[in-house]
Amino acid sequence: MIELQDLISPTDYDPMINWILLLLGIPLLSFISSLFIKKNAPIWSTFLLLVNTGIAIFMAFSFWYGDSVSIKGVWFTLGDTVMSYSFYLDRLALLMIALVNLISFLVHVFSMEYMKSDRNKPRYFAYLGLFTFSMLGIVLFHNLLLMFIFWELVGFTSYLLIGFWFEKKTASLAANKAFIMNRIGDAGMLTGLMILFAQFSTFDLEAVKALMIFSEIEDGNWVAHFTNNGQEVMNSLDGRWLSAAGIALFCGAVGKSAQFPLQVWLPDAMEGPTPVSALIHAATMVAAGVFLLARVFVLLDAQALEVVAIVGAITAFMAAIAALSQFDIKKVLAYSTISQLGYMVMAIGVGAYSAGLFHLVTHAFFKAGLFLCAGIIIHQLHKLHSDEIKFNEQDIRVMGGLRLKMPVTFLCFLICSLALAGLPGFSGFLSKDAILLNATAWAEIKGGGYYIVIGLAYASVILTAIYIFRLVFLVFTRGFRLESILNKPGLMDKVKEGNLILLIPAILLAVGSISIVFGANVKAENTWFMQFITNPIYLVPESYAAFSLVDLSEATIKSLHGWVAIVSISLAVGGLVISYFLYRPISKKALIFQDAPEPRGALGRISFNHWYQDVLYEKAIVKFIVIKGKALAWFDEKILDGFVNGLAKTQVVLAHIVRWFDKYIIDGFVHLTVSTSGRIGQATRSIQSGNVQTYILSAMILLILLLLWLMI
Amino acid sequence: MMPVDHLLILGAGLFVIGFIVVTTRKNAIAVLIGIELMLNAANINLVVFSRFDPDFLQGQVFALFVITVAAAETAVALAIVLKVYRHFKTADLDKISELRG
Amino acid sequence: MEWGTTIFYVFGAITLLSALFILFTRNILYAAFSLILTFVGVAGIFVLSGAEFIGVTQLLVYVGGILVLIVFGVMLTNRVKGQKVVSPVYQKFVGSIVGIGLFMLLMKGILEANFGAMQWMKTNEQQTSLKRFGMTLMTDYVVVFEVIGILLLVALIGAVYMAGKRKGVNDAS
Amino acid sequence: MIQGILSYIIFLPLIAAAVVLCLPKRLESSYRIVTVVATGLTLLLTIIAVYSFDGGIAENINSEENLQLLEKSEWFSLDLGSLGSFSVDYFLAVDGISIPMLLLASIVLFIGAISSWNIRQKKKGYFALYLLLSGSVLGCFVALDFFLFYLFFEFMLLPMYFLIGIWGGPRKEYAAIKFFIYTLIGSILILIVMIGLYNSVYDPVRTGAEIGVTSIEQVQTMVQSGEVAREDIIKSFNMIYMADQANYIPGSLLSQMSGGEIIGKSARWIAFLALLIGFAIKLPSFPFHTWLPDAHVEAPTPISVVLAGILLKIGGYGLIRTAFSFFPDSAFHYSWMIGFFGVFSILYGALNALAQKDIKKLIAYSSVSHMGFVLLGLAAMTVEGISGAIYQMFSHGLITSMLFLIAGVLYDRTQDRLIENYGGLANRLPRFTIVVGIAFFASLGLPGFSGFIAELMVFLGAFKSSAVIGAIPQWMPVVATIGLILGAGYYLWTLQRMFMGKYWVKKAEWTERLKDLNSREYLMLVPLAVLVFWFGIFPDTLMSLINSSVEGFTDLLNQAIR
Repeated sequence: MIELQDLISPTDYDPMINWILLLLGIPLLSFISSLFIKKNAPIWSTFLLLVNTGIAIFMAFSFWYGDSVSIKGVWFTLGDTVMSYSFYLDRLALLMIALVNLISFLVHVFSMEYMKSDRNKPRYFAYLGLFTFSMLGIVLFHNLLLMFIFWELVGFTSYLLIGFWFEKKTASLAANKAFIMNRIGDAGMLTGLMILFAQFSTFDLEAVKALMIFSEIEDGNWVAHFTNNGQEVMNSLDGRWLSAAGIALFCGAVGKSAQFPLQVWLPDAMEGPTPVSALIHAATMVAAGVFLLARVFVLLDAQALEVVAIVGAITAFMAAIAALSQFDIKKVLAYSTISQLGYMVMAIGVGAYSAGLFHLVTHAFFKAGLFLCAGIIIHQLHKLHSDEIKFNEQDIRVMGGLRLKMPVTFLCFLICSLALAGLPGFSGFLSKDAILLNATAWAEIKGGGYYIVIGLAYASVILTAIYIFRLVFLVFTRGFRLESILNKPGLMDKVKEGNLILLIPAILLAVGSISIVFGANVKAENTWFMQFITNPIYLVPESYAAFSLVDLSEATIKSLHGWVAIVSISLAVGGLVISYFLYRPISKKALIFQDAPEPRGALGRISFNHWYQDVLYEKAIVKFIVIKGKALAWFDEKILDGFVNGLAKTQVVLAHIVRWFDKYIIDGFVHLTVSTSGRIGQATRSIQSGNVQTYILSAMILLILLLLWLMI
Repeated sequence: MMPVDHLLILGAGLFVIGFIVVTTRKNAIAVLIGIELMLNAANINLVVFSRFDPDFLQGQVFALFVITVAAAETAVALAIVLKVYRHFKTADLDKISELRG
Repeated sequence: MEWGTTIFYVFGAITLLSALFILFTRNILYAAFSLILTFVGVAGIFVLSGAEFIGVTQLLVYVGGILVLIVFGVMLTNRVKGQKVVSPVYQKFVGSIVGIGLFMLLMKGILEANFGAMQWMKTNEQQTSLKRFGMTLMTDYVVVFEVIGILLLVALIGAVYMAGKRKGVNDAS
Repeated sequence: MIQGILSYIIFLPLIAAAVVLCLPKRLESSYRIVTVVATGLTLLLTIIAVYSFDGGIAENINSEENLQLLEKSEWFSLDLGSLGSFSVDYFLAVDGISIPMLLLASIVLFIGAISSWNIRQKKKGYFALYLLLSGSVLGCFVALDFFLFYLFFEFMLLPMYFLIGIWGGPRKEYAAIKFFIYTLIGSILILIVMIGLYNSVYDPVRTGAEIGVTSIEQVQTMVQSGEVAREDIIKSFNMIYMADQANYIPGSLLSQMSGGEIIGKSARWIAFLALLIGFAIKLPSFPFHTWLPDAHVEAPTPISVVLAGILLKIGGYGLIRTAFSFFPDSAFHYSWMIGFFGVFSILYGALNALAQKDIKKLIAYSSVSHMGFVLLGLAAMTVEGISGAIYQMFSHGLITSMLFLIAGVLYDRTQDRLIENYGGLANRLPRFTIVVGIAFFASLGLPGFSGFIAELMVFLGAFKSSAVIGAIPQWMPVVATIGLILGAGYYLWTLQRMFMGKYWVKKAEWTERLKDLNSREYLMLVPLAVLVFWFGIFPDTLMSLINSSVEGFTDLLNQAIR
């Protein structure tokens, strides 16, 4: 029997708490101070982030080899239940704080230049600080409730940043959409929290995991067995709630990591400033879903994991298709992000815990790099704007040939693209290979229909290569199409390479996308990452775990290893080749590209409109809810309130009827009585003398008579 | 010590006298005098029984309040009488018969 | 018969006789003066019953206050000079009958109740102290005491307001 | 610690009302100062009371020993001969359930007083009625004698009726009468139950004194076994006694062991339903909510604030204090229905809010939605659920006050409340927008604000309920989470339509009048925002007061059910 209080009792003072508070406090300080100091907000908050990054990296290096640290305390008490908070620093957390801080810092630097001319700079940097704070909160806290709180805060800051240019209607709508989609996921996650709390009476993840070991499946019921303050507790729920808990927690990840069916918010979120897209919608916030899945990984049972894997694969494939035909450079990258997140989620689903996290890290670098490069292009093209020259600087139809004018950007973009496509020598290859390997092994064991899931994943590999090189070819090769669109030759000469403040972050991120950073090795499992962050032990009650990731036999993996690598490399190269033939400078498609108003053909339109998912939601769900709301408001006003008013009116009518009755029937009778009694009264009016004394006298007579009657 | 009964009879007598005065006099002030008598009669009863309640003395306290209220009542009543006199030019109650049916 | 009891009866007699005088006289002024005697008698009975404070209050308030008011009232409402201030009498017969009936009834009640025979009459009778009365008044009944004070004040102000002559009011005089 | 502090809290506003009435018209401008000072002092006293309140005491809610700041004295009693005596106590005390409500009421009344600053017509009447309302509202939360409680409860109606009916908007008469009649119907139901309870409950202490037994337990066993003569049983309005099933006279109508029947149903069920409906009207819950939008729309801003901030809470408080305490078995019997109406109110209110064009109506319907959480939490009958319900009432009181003040700020400037008539206000009123953002996000339950903690607790309690006590099924809280999504929907949509985009208002002359917040408005809104933050981040401030009482309360419920 395990004692709950032992698991959640506050720990003794640990000097580590200071580091943690510093880590959380500095971004918060950046948020608050940026709102007040205004003028020097950018440099000040960038400096703060630099300090924070330094701390994070220092911590990562100095505590890497130590044991995981866990610090617990009491937040508040609810009845006799203690709501604890806990920090937990393991290697994953250390890695994540370093990653979040580093990318956040680079984005701060980039933003200093990018947002230079915006008058709301302080607000922008404040939001970035708040975001960093919330993101670090998710990483550092090891308590589902507090993670949920920071989870929602991250969603909130994302709302603020997407809607940063709130004067643009599209931006504010996109912000709303992002928040509500996230909220849907969060509602699911809250359900997961409810289930776990009902079973374990705590949110502390370590405690939940420990208690999960001691829970059992008995007669289809999921029974949690432990002692609380010495009292034996047996919480029992229907066994299906165990899967439900896992799926509900996954719902949170679906919202935040933009998985099917809630992924529609992410492309719209590109309305926010580009550095924000790099930080939040590529590297960190959207990865939080994967991080959460990793944290609760051991609590998911087989069914839940299956759902996770399938959703991940579907998302990866759908988004990869959608990315094929976008015209907006950021949208391509957004769909690409969704697709890659799908990979990570699928990885978790198939049990490739460390491979999924590995992809999270590599993706953070190359995708942030891609976004920053796109940001440089947008920023530099924006400078062409003048009174007579107006165009959409994010539209790839106006670009082309930029390789000549922006060589450094091109190089960075290319490296990141190669990493994204998963070609050997770049980080993306390592992690993607690891995921595919695990997924294939998983399908081998499960067999049957599960090969379709793997099929989707492999299809996405080739699609990824196609869409990203489409972008490379269309943006950087051939001539500058804007010249011919606006009929202004020589415009190309005005395009300049971005300055160093813009370039350095992009370069650093590109460097981070080369596989040598993770180890001079072509095998993923030999990288330091996979060495240090290993798969955890499975905890869910035995009978519900039809299989677990430790069951993935070494032999299967070994035998598959070579094949998977060959297939994925050849798919990626194949994609590159296809893309080359379609979009190389002299290809037909590339030549007429600038005139394409919208992709032709059913497939093209499905891709362009992202499977019409948005339209479906708009037409079916949002409309339905609004109409329902209107109908209910009508019901409320006319029927319910009408009923009440009708009741009142009926009463008034009734009162009138009664009045009539009263006046003519009863009053008639009364009048008769009155006239009769009036006559009698006339006769007796002498008694009514108007003299008070007479009244007293008669009253007294009556009293005496009464007394006499009573006495006798 | 006078027996309780006798005191009560005294009170009853006083009360009845007051009552007769109230009912038979035409002059408003005479009526007032009658009322005072009745109040005094009540007070006698209160004080008498208060003898047997030494701890709380409720009777005495109540008598005190009756006296006070009587004072207030007289003041107001006389004011009314004056007003009535000015209005009807008489203080005779049988001539003031606004309430006659 | 002890002295105390004797004095008791004397006061009782004074009270009753003066009250009867009020009953039979028609002159209001005489009645008012006779009322003084009645009040004094009652005050005496109070004092002898152990309610000294009430007795004194009775003298102060009734004799000193109310009677003066009544006399003034008589003077203000009967301005005929050189004439006796007489109150006409009516309903003599009925009034007397009812009064006497009431008296008989009360007598019957008092005598039948036979207070003297009751147990608590004998055991509980004690002398009360003024101090105790004061304490009671100022602790248990203090709120009522205050309220009655306010009532008195209000009544006085009201009386002055009502009796006072105002311009524009349709007064005959 | 001041002796009789609760009496001071109640009577201070009443005395101030008398003062306002006595001040001559010449000093008209001093009325509002008197009001603000009086409510401010009340707040100060309440804070002292809260400070001296020991959250750790009340383990058992149905015992007087665990009440604090107790003031009890006999108020009046009438001997009704063979009907027994009718005695009412002046009985004030607080426990962990009423102290948050008291605090909330004081805060909101103070803010409301500040908000009344620029009332222009019939000032004397307004401020006198406002203070009268304050006194009775505060009294409602501390009175523990049912008769006294009912007195205060009814007493609120009158000032409220006039405050809406005289100082309200264009359809004020309609709204005021609707409010009045609705509440009156509820009151009548409560009154009937009150009489029934009075006839069924005895006072063990006084009965013990009558028969010469000092131990309460002994008296209770004696009464239960019928050893005590009918004439010796002294009945009581004491709510604490009513909450103990041993204090029900055997054979009386509402006794748990041997209760009577009305039209074939247990009288206790009927009585519970009557109380439930009575307080559900006040809460309000679907389908008794239709007075709320009208009353809110027509009432002047401070009155909307008080109405939504405090008066609705009396519904929830009344349910806890009376219906659930007195009839726990019936509550359990009807818990499914209560929970269903809770969930339904959550969704119904949210969907209705989505369709509103008037911002005040939107807030009113959001109140319906949020008060659904109170019902859901109560129906759960678990510690988490009931704590959540109380927390929700507290937090909703603060947040909704903020929301109505915000609506008032706009209305003050333009005399218009339609959402569609504004656009892009963030450009012109940036500070105001920040405040609106805080209020909206607090109301939609963003973590870090008090609303989140409350809703979380309700959800946890409601989900746990079926396993722990078996009151409501698990799907209810799961379905209720949709309310969170819809909440985000209507608030964000409103935010987007009114504050985002290009600056645009319907009439050009509004632009001039649309100034950012002035210092008086800051004085009202900033403290509220700070409190909402505070209680979202440090729930223990409030929970330490609530915890042990709620535990006692749930123990009571559990005992009665088993």
